[in-house]
Amino acid sequence: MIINSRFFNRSELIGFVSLAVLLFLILPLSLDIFRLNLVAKYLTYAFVGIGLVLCWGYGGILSLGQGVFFGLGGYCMAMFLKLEASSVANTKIQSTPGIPDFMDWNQLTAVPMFWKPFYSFPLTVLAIIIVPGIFAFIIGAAMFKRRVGGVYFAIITQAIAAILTILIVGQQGYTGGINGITDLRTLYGWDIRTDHAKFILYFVEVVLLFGCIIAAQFIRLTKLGRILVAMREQEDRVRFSGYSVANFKIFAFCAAAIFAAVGGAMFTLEVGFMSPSFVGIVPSIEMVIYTAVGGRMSIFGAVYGSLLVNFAKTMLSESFPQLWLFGLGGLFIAVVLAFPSGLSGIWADYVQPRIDRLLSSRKPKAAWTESSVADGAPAE
Amino acid sequence: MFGDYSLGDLGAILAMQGFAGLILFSVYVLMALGLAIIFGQMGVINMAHGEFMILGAYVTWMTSTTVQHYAPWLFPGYFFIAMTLAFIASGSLGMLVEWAMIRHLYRRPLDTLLATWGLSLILQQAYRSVFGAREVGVELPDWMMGSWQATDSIQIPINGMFVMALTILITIAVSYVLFWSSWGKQVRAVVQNRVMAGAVGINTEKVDRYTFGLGCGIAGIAGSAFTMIGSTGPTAGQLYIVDTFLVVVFGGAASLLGTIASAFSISQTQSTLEFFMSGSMAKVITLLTIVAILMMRPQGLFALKVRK
Amino acid sequence: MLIGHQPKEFLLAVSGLTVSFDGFKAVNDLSFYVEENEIRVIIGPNGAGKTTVLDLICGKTKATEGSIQFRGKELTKLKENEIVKTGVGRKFQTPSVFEDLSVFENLEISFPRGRSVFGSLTFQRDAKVKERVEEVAEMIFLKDKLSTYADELSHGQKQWLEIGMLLIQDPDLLMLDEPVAGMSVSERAKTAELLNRIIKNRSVLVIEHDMKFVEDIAHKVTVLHQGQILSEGTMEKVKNDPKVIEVYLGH
Amino acid sequence: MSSNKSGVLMSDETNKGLNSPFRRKLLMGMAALPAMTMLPKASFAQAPATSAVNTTGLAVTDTEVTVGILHSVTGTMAISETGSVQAEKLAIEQINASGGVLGRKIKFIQEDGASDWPTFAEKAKKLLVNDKCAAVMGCWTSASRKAVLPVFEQYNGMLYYPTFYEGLEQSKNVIYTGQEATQQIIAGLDWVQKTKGAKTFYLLGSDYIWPRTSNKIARKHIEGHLKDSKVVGEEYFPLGSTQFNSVINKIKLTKPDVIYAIIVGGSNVAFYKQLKAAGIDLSKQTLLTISVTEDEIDGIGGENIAGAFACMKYFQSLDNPNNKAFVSAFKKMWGEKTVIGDVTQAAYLGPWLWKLTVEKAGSFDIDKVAAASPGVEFKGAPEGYVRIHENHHLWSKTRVGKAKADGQYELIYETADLVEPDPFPKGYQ
Repeated sequence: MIINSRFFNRSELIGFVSLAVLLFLILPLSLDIFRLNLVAKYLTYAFVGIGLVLCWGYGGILSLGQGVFFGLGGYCMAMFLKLEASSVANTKIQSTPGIPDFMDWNQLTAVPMFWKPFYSFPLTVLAIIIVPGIFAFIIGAAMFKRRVGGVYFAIITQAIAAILTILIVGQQGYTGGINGITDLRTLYGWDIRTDHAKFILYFVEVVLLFGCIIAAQFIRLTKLGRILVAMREQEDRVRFSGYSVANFKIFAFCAAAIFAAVGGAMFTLEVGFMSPSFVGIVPSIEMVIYTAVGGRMSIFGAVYGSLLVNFAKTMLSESFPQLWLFGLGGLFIAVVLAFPSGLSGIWADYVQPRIDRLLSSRKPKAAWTESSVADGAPAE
Repeated sequence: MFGDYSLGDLGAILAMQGFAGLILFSVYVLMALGLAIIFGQMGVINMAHGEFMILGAYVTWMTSTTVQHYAPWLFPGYFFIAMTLAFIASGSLGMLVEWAMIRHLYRRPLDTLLATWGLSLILQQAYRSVFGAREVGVELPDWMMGSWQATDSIQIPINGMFVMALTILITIAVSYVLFWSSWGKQVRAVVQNRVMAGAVGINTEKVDRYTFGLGCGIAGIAGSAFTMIGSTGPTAGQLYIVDTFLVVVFGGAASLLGTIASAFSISQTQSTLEFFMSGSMAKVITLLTIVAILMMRPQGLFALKVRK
Repeated sequence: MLIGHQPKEFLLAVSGLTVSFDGFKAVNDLSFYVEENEIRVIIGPNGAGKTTVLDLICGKTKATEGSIQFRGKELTKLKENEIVKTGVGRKFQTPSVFEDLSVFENLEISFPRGRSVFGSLTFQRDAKVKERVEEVAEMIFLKDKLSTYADELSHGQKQWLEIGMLLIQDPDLLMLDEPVAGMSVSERAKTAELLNRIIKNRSVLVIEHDMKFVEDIAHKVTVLHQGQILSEGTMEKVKNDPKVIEVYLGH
Repeated sequence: MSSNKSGVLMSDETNKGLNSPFRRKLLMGMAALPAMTMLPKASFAQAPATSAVNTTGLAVTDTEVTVGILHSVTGTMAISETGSVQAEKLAIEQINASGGVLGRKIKFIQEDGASDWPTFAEKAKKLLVNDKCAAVMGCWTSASRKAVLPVFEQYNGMLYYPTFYEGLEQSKNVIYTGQEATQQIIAGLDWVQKTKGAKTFYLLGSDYIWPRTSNKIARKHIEGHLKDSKVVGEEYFPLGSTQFNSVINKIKLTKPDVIYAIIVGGSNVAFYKQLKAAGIDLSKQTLLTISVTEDEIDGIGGENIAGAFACMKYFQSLDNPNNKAFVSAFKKMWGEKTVIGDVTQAAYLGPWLWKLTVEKAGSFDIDKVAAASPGVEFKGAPEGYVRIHENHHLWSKTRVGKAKADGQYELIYETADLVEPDPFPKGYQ
C-alpha cells in the first residue's frame, strides 16, 4: 500500500530533524549574535519561500508580487512599533508631540484613522494576518474567477507591486515615504534592539517558521495538496471532477500571502524598520529566486534556499561586491536551465539514492519511489 | 485652475499636451514592439528586454564619442549609424541568448521569465563593470535639439518628432516583415504549429533564433532613440520593463495592432492625468486602471476569439 | 427557451443550441434528447462539431443561444464544477489524468466528497474511500497499479484511468470523447467490455469514429454535419440514410 | 604607496569571507605584523600609547586605526556614491601621507550597501560590532542614513555623512558634512529674488522626503519671507520617471519666474533634455536647482543644462588654493576625466574632520570625539573654511553657480559669511 499516513516520510523526517537541529542548536551555538541576527533576517524570506512552494511549486501560480504581502505584514508590525516609539516623551522636539516623526515633518497633526488600530498589539497581530489575507483574496478572486493565470498573473502581480511601491513612496505623510518606518525601539517596553532581545526574537522566529512548515506540510498532505498538483497539470480535469479551480487557487494564494506577511512582520522585528524597498518588483523576484534555488517543490528546500542564497549574497558582497550580481544572475539561470527542481531536486536525484544504497539493503528504486512520493516530481 | 489664462494659451497647451501624449505613445510603442514580437509570437517572457534596450543606448553613446573623436564631420548624421549598430549589437546578443538559453525553455514560459531575469542581472552588472556606474550623456547633433515653432505659442520638440517618425517607420517595417515577407509567413507558421511547420521544411530553430534576434534588435533601436529623451545607466532598463509588459499584455499578446492601440490608450490616459495631478498619482491611477481592466478582460484589448 | 418543462423521461434536453466563434457557427440550432439509461453515440466527419457539443453540455464552452436542460436544470448558466455536481461527467479526447499523482490519488480526487476548499482540507481517506477506489480500480483493470504514478501508464491505461475517475463520480450522464482512440485491438475489446459494464443505471453520450465499436454499444446514433443534425435513429436506420452516405462518402 | 594598492590589500583581506570574529581578529593581527616591522620607528615615538587613546576597545593598534567606508558600490545608488568613495579614499591617503591620526595610519574596510537599506544597517553593524571601526564614512540617501542611525546610536559609532539633506535630524553619533535644507535653500531663494526680481515659483521634485521637505521649506520661505512672491505649482514624480512633457507644458502655461527643481538621479537627464527640446531656453528662463552637481551634469550633458543656476556649497571651479590642490590630487588619483560635485567634496571633509577632532580630543573614544566635535575647524577644506556646529552640522557658505556647456559651474554669488546650520528651523516646519 503506498498510502503513507505518517506526517513525514523518512526523507522528510530527516529534513525536518536536521533543519531543527541546525536552527535550534548549531547556528545559535556557533554564531555570534551579529551573524545570528543575519540568519534571522534570511529566515524571514523563508516564510515567503514556503508560501511560494505551495502556490507556485504545487499550485503552479507564479506570483511576482509576494513582496506586497511581505511588506504589508512588515508595515503592520512597524506601525505598531512606531506608535509605541512615538510617545509624547520621545517626541518632545516635534511641533506635534506624540505622533510619528515623519507625520510631524509632513504637517500632520494627528495620527490618521487607519493607524489607530495599531495602538493595540492584539489588533496588530490580527491585522498582520487579515490585511494581506484580504488583499490576496481580492486579487485572487478577481483574477482566478476570470481564469487569469500563468504569465498574465505574474505580470499583473508585478504591476501591483509597482503600484503599491509608488503609493507608499508618494504618501509619505501616512507611510514614511521612501525612508520607510524607521527607528523602532520597543515592544511593550521591551527593547528589541539589544543583543538579548535579538537572541530571543531569533527563537521566536524559528518557532514560527516551524509552525509554518508544519502548516504547509499539513496542507500538502491533505487532499487539497493533491488537488493543487492536479490543478497545475490538468486544470480542466479538476474542474470536471467537480472542483472550483478558482477557489483552490485563491486559497493557495492567500495562504502564501499570509506566510509572507508573517515573514514580513518578523523582518520588521529583526531588522528594526520597514521600507518600500521590500515591496517592489526586485525583492519580489528575489524571493522567487530563493525558492527556485531551494527547490520549488520542497518546503525544506525553500528554507535552505533562502538561507544559502542570502548567505552567499552577504559573503560575496563583502568580498567581491562587483561579482555578486553575476553570481546571482548566473545561479538563477543555472537553476532554471539545469536544475528546475533546485537543491532539493539535486538531493533527491543524486544524494538521496546514494545514501539509501549505503544505508539500507533495499533496492534504490524503491527508495526513490518513496522519496518522490513526498517531494513530487518536478514540473515540466 | 485655468481661469487666469486666455483661450489662446489654453488651446496652445492643449495642442502641446496632445503632442506630449503622442511622444509618450511613440516611446511605448518602441519599447513594446520588440517585446510584442518575442512574447506574442514566441511566448517567451523576456525580462531582460530593458537591458537589450540599454545596450542599444550604450552603443549609441560609444558611436557618438567615437565619431566626435575621429570623424567630427560625420557628427550630424551619426545617429543613423548608431541606430544601425544598436540594432546589430542587440540583435546578435539576442540570437546568442536564444541559442544558449531560450531554446531550452520553449515549453516553460514561466521559466523563461525567471532565467531572463537572471540574465538581466548579469547584463546590468556587465554594463556597470564596462561603462561605469554613472550615467553617460549622449551628445546629440544640433539639428536634433530644440523645437519647431509651429505658431507663436506652440512649440513642438524636434527630438519628439524624430522619435515619432522613427516609431512609424519601424512599425511599418515590422508589419511588413511579419505579415508580408516570406520569412514572416514562416514565423507565423511556426507560431501556429511548430511540428507541422518543421514537417513542411521550415527550419524552426532558425526562425526562432531570428525572431528573437529581431525583437532584441528593435529593443536596441528603441534604446538608441531613448538617449534623446532619457538617461543611460546600467539600471535604467529596469524602469521600463513593467510598463512595457503592461502595454503588451493590455493590447492582447498576439496582436501588433493591439499593442499599438494599448500604447495609445495608456499614453493618452497618463499624459492627460499628468496634467491634472502629480506625476506619481497619475502613474498610480493609470496602472490601477490597466490592472482593473485586465482583471475584467484578461485577454487584453485585441484578442482573437478562438476555440480552445 | 421555447421549452418549458420537459417530460420526465428525458434526462438531457438540448434545444436550439448555437455557438459561434467569430461568426463561424460550430454548432447551429441543434436539438436532441437523451433518455434515462440510453446510450447515444454521436458520429460525424471531422469538424462536424461533435466535441463542441460535449464542451457546451459540460460548460467548457458557453453557448451563444439555446438551452441545455439536465433533469430540468438549465446547464448553460452553471459553472463547470456545478454542472459536474448535477451529475454530468466528461472524459476528454486525449487522456487527461494527473501524471504527478498515483493511480490511487487520481481516483481519490474524483471521489465525490470534500469538493470545497475546506472540505478538501478536512477530507479523510477512510475505509469507504479506499473500498470504492479499489472497487473502481478493479473495474478498470488497474488494481495492481494503485501506487503507480500515472505518467508510467500506457496510453490505454490512462484512458481507463480517466474512465475510472468518471465512474467514481457516479454521474447520471457520462460523456465520452473517443474512448477507444489510439488503443490496441485487445485494449479496445477490454474497453468495450468495460463500457458495457459501466453503462448500467446511467445514460451515456459517446463520440466515436470506430463504427464497429459504435454498432456494439449504441442504442441510438446522432449524425452531425456542419454543426447540425443530419440524421438520427438506430444504427441500422442511420447507416441506410442517403444523406449520411453522401456525407461520409463525399469525404 | 597609492591607496589603490591599499584598496587591493583591503579587498584581499575581506575576500577571505570571515564569518567568525575569532578568525577575523586572528587575521587582523597577522596583517598588522608586517606593517609594524615596516613602519619607521619614529612614528612610534610620536604616537601616544594605545591604552590612553582607546579605552573602549576600538580597532586601534599602536600603528593603525581602522575606519569603515560604507557606500553602495552596486545597485541604483552606485551611480551617485562612487564619487564619495573616491573622495574618502583620497582623504585617507593624504592623511596617511601626512603622518596619520595620532601617529597611526588609517586602514579602511570598505563595505557595499548595495543600494539596499537593510544591507546598509547590516553592514553598519558589522563595521561597528565586528570590525570595531573608530569612525565610518558613509551613506548617501536619507533612507540609508535613517536605516543606519539606530545602529550607530545603539553601538555608539561615529558616522560622517556627506550628502546635503532635508534636516530634521541631529544625533550625537553623526557629523553631517553636507548642508541641511535651510542652508542650501534660503540664501539661494533670497538671491534669486534680489537679482532676478522673481515673484512666481514653480516647485518640482522627485517623490521622496528630501525634495518634499526642501520644497516645503522653500514654499514657507517664498510665501512668508519674500515680498509679493508666490508658488504657482508644485509637482512630484516617481523616482526614475523619464516623462516630463506634461509638467513642461504646465510650466509653459503658468510662466513662472523661477523653476525650482529638485529632481534626482536618472530623471534629471530626461528632465533637462526634454526641457531643452520643448524650447525652454535656460538663458532666458531662470531655473534654480539644488540637486544637480557636476556629477549629474556628466550624465545630463552640459549643453542641455547650460544657463541653469545651482545653489549649494561647493563647485569644482571654486578659485582658491585649497580647491586647486584638491582637484589636482583627485584627478591624479582617479583620472583626468572625473568630475567633483558638492557631495564628493563633503565626503572628502569627513576623514579630515574626524582626524582633526580625534587630535583635538586626544582620543579615539567615540564619546570624546563626539564631545570634541563642536568647534572643530578645517581650514584646508576645498570649499574654504568650515567649522562644526553644536548640532553636529557644518557652518558653511552657500554659493550659486551657473551651469556652463562644458559641465562646470561658474560661481555667481556666495554668501558673505558662513551660514548657520539649523536642522529644526522654526517657522519652516
